[in-house]
Amino acid sequence: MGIRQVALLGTAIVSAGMIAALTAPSVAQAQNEQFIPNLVYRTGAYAPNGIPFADGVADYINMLNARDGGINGVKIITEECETGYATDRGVECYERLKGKGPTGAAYFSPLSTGITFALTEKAPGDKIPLITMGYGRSDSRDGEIFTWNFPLLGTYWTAANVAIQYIAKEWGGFDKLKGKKIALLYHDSPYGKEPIAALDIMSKKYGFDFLQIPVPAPGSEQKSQWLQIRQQRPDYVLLWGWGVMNSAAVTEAGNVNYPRDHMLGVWWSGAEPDVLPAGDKAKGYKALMLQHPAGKFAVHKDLEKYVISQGKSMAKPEEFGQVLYNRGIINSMLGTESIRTAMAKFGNKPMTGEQVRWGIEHLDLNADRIKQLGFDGMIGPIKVSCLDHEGARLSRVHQWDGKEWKVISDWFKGDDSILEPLVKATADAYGKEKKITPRDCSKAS
Amino acid sequence: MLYREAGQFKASYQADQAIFPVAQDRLVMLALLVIAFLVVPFVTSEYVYRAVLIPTVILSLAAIGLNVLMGYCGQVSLGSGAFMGVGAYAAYNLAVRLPFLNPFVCILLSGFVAAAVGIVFGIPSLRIKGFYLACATLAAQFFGDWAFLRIKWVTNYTPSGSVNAPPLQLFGWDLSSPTANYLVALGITLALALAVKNIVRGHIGRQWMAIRDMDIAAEIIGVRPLYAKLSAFAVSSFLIGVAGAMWAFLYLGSWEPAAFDINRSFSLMFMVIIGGLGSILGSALGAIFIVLLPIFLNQALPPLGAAVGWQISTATVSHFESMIFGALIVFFLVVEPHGLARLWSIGKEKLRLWPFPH
Amino acid sequence: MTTARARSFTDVLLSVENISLSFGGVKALTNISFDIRKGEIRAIIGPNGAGKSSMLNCINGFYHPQEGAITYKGQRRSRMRPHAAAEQGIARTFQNIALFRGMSTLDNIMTGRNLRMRTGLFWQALRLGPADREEIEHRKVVERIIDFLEIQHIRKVPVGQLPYGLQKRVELGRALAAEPELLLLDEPMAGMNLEEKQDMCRFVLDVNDEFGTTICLIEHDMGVVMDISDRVVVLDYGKKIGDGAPDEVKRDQAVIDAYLGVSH
Amino acid sequence: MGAESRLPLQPGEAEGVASANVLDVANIEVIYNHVILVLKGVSLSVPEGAIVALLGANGAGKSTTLKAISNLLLAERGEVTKGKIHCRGERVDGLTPNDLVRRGVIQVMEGRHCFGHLTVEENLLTGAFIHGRRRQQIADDLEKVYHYFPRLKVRRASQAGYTSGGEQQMTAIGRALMSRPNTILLDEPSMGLAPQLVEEIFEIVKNLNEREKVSFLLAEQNTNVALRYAHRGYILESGRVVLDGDAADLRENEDVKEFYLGIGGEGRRSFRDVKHYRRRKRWL
Amino acid sequence: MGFFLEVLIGGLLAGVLYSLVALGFVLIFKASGVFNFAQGAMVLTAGLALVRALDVFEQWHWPFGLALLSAFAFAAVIMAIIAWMVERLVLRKLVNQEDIILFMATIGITFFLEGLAQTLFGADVYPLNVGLPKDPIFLLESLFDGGILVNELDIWAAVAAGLLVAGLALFFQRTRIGRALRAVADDHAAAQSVGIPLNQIWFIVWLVAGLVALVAGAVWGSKLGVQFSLSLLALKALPVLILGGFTSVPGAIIGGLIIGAGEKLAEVFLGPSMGGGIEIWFAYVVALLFLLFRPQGLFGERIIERV
Repeated sequence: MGIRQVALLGTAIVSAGMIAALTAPSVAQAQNEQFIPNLVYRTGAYAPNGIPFADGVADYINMLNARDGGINGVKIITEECETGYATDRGVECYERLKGKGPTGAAYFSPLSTGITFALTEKAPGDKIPLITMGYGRSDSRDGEIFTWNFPLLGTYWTAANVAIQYIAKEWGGFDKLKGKKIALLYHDSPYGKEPIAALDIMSKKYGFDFLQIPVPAPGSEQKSQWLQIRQQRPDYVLLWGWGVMNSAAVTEAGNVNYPRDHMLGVWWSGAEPDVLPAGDKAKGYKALMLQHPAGKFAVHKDLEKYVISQGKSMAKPEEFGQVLYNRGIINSMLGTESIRTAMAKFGNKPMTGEQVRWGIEHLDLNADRIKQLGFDGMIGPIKVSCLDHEGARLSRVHQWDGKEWKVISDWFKGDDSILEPLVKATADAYGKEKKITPRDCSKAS
Repeated sequence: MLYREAGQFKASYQADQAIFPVAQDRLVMLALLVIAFLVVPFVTSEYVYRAVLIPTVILSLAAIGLNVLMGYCGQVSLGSGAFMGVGAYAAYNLAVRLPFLNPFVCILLSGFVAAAVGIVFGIPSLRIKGFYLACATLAAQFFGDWAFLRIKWVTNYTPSGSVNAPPLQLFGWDLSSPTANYLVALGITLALALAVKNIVRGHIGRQWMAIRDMDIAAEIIGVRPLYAKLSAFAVSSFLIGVAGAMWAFLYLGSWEPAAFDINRSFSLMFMVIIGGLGSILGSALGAIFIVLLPIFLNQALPPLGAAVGWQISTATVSHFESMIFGALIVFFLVVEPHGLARLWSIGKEKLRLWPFPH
Repeated sequence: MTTARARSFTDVLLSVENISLSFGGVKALTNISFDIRKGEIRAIIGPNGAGKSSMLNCINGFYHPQEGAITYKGQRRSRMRPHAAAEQGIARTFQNIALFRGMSTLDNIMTGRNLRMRTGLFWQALRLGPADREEIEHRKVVERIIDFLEIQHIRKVPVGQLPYGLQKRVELGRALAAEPELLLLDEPMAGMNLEEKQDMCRFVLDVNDEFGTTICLIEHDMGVVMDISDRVVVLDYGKKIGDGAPDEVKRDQAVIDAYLGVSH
Repeated sequence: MGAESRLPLQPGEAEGVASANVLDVANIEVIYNHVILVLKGVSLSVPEGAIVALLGANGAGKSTTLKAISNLLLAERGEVTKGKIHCRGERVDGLTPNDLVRRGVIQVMEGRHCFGHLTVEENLLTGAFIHGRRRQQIADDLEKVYHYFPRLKVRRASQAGYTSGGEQQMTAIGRALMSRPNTILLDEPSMGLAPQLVEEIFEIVKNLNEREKVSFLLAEQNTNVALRYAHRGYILESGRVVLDGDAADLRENEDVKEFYLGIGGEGRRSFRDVKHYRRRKRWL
Repeated sequence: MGFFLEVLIGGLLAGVLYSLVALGFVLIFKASGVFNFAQGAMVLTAGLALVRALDVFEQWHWPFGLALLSAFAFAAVIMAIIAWMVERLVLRKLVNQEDIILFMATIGITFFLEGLAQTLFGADVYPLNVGLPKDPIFLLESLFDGGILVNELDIWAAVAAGLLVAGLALFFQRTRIGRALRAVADDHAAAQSVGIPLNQIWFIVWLVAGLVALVAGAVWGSKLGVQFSLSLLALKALPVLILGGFTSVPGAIIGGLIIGAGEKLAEVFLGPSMGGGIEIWFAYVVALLFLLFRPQGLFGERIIERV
């Protein structure tokens, strides 16, 4: 009888504990703190990519706290929540964290296209901005419709456009695209499908054949896709993968002897975990950059001094300065600078989500400010506005030389003659479907 | 001593066949209903609604649906995630294509679409049994995953394949608040749960159970396997489909196909088995358990770790969560293979005998 | 003291003509013919592996003989599914009890009424009006059977927990609930002690007398067979070696050699 | 240690001969699923070289007693909660079935339980599992089994699942013999078998007992046959031993005659004539 | 034509790789009637143990051969410990439970192992080099334009799978333990009653399945790097399993070949017209169609049904 009684008792205790955990009043909080949630995925099929990014995000905030005591004297508190890249877990994290801290969550970075889609529906009601740096809905750069979304630094449409610009330049002009065949090997999910709309338009405009090859998640097996590529012989392969799909693609490219330097990954396919498992086969593979390269810059000195050497970082030594780690610190920097911008208007106290939203919308980092922050060489200037929630449409290309990523191109700027009508059309459609009255940006303050 | 049925006599077959023949049970049930409908809305925070109550209630319905198939009819299915997806996308398409329909009508109609699809995928069950069938239902799961992604009509040609639920209204009331979502979900779930309970204690339910317990004997006494199995698939898919539509409309709001992937199928199966095969109450208990456990571990582990001076990262928490989850499943199966529902009834049995040991 | 009553029956309910059945080359039944007359108790005996159960399986459509024909109620039967046989009024019990172990006694017997219950899913879900009335009406019938078989006390007990003898009785109840015209009993008394056998015989005889149900049973206990059956078929290795009244069969040398042995 | 354990209900046995018993079961209680009490204090003993019959109605606890001895109970969520079981003076409750087979005690389960997908010969060979790789010995044993069951030799290559009930019963007993047991616990050997086969099986049991010196504890419904072949008998009712003694005595016992053999005062009565549903008083 | 052949061969070789995972399922199902969903997680665990140990030994500057052998030994020990724990803590407590319960328990084990393996060995991608060549080779270049591409690694994997199958088939049919394993699969209680110690048998069978997982982990790890998604291989192996039959070792291989070839041909030749990405459900549909004609799989044992 024993074990069953123990089980009964255990179940009772656990259920009681669960109920208590859910209803317990939150611990009394200091009033002068700014809460920034950190949605991460350190487990599951995408963990290798999720971990360095999450470490970067956390380290920068720790560094601010250690070096400056937060932002303008307001200490930042943060909490990680594991989403496992799953939408429902992400939503639960969001619900759990959105009310924490004296003013609630400052902003969310969902770090998953799926979670972004889901939160896009919830954020306006909760008045919390979403910073979806380099991912999310491409049309959400339209601030008239998407008041709360900020796809800072670049959207997938920007990426697609820049990729084509780069290929055209390599071949010697847009007219050379005509009759060529460009394949998109993509993660079969909303994330991977995002660029298709933009590529469709460009293929019509420039006259290249556009071949779509989906890879079912998680993408560890790509034999048939690469057999197709071998058969179709596209002149360029754009890779829109995530997690294991990237390294598998690069490996398979090696297996079928597809020239690696005719492959161009999006910025989520251009980090160390994407190429290292492929070993030698990755040599020559190229990827877009979300502006920033791998490597250590001025800000890394402070990170080293205040965080790494203090043993406060979870990052492994080799991670420090890697592509995704750097992206993580940029993500935090943009968020905290937005808060600083907001404080300039609303005072040096914890900001509410609404105030942070204003801050992001008025974020303006010029070259000087970027240098001041220690990000010189990592990103270009960014200026967000009500009309343009992307802030900058810049990208470069880097190439893996077998050991590290080397920047091989100059800056490209997204071509708004292509992008803007597309954004406008889809954003308006969304607005109509959701019965959103567009803000009038000329009147927004 | 409070829980005794002595002195309660039943004078009619109706009374004998009641769902809760014991008066105390009826009282407890009534109290729970009152709490669920009248007390909870006044004391609950939005977080508890969004993270706990709404998913639990909706997934309970899905688990009941799967339980009809697995627990009552004995057909193991690993494709329930896809059927939730069918419900969700059916509701979405109805809402988009027939804009004059109220979203709630769409939710209910989506059940019928799911039922039709369920019947199609149930046809192999006439020949295939056991684990072979379980694997075969994976075909439904993967086909669903693919169809939601690839057949553009399903997502109304949205470029990314991610779709949104329409705003929820009824008679001009805005029902998008968490409280409203919760009450709607609870109402639909309870109504359908009651309907299922009625079916399983009637002759159709007995046919299912006959097929489950011994299909050959069932056929020999005149149960048509075709009708029994397919009706179970239909009812099960109906419930799962409605749950899927609610999951999409009331919980996610916006979703991509990954919301209905194989992990959803697995978690539903956990609910059913941990809760108890062939028990409506068990399905709900299972749903509560599976929804709450990760949340609980997530909140409980870091402080526990801190107490012993160990900084636990979210990764560790989530690995631990995975381990504890796995271990608990095994533990429950070892202690009581028939699930929480059986533990519950043993508890009641004990209470009835108490203070005597036998 | 007495043996079989002299009863005579004339109407043929079911006749089996030249049936042969084989599984993957192994002959289970070879060229067997016999008939079952309306109202009688017909026994099939024979050593293990003689094909007795296969015979019942053919009659109720579970196996399909490769050769020969079965005529039931004057109609020659084509290949049919077991449930179709049930719909025509053939019910049976099984050698190794085939109850629905997860269900209560009551529910098990209620499944026997299954063929007569017609309300659809919709009314079932609401359980109002027709569904409720139907349920009660059939419950009354089932309660009479429960009464008849004296199993009131185990009405709500899951059958998996019942001892063997009671399970056999419940199984009989389930078959009776279908109100069959022809009842096939596969070793209804196997594994019972004397007292239980006596009870079971009583039930069988009463069913036969009171409801006029035709019964075809397989049984090893010669005492039982000789006492209660009107006519006996003897099978051995898939062939028919004897057919007739109990007393004749008992004296048949072929039957004695193949089955009864010297002691009977 | 055996002495005090077998004190109750052993009227016919001399004290102090525990060593002559292969099995001593003392006052065991068995509970299934933590709730259902099936055995309420059963004691019995099997002397060396004897055939002991365990008789009684369905659900009286015969199978449970056997399983309690061979330790197959755990698999069915049953457990021995009280009492002791000794095998040749050694405490054996709590051992695994495997341990018991090594000590020469093996059970042939009710309903045959052959390995349906294995051939008859493979079935037999599994019985020799505990003897490892002693090829010669195993080959000899196989021949011996075929000697006792010539029918199995004919069917040696067919899948056991397709053999008849009688052949399966023989396979099951033969399989047990392959382990070279000194005691076989035989559960319902006659169940579902034709009268002729029942005799055949019991003859083989008798032969094995006489020639191979195997002791048998058999649970049986068929009181008639069982008491003809057994030396001793125990009658179980509702989880208790209600009567025990030498088989010959039991055969003559009026109650046994009346309730188990069907021979009333006036001789055998036809099943057709038992008009009333007789109810004997049952002690629960 | 050349391309068709290339796809066919590529598919067949990919199929063999699935077979490696399916084999582990077959072993455990055949020997204990347990549908072991944890096979994928075991591949992950074995692969992680192997690659992490290899890293460590290489850091100690052991010669490659020694380091590799030791790493395999280490991983084998880990698999043995897992087998022991599974037997001790799960199977032993669930003797004679219904199949579905045991199946669920293995899902529990899956979660546990995934958590444990990642806690112990990390959740990153670890490139694995066990000395298998990975270069593409081109056959019949004279015959077809561009030749037929085959990967050396796949060929080695096929060889490994072939050897494993031959060995296991012999083990099951010819040995005492093999026979006992089959007996246990048929009837736990009866096997126990004749003195087959279930506990030892289960340990052995999980250990063998663990070693098969180790081979699969080494091969797949060399191909993709050792990482979490190895655990998801289980899902690719299931159609192979239903097609080949749960109880047939050769069936796992033949099923793998059919599924591999079928899904690759479908994806390459039908996929583009259907929007692509059809191979995963196509594999299941192929398996399902076969099942409709043979409900026990191509090589599965006949289901013996009696009343």
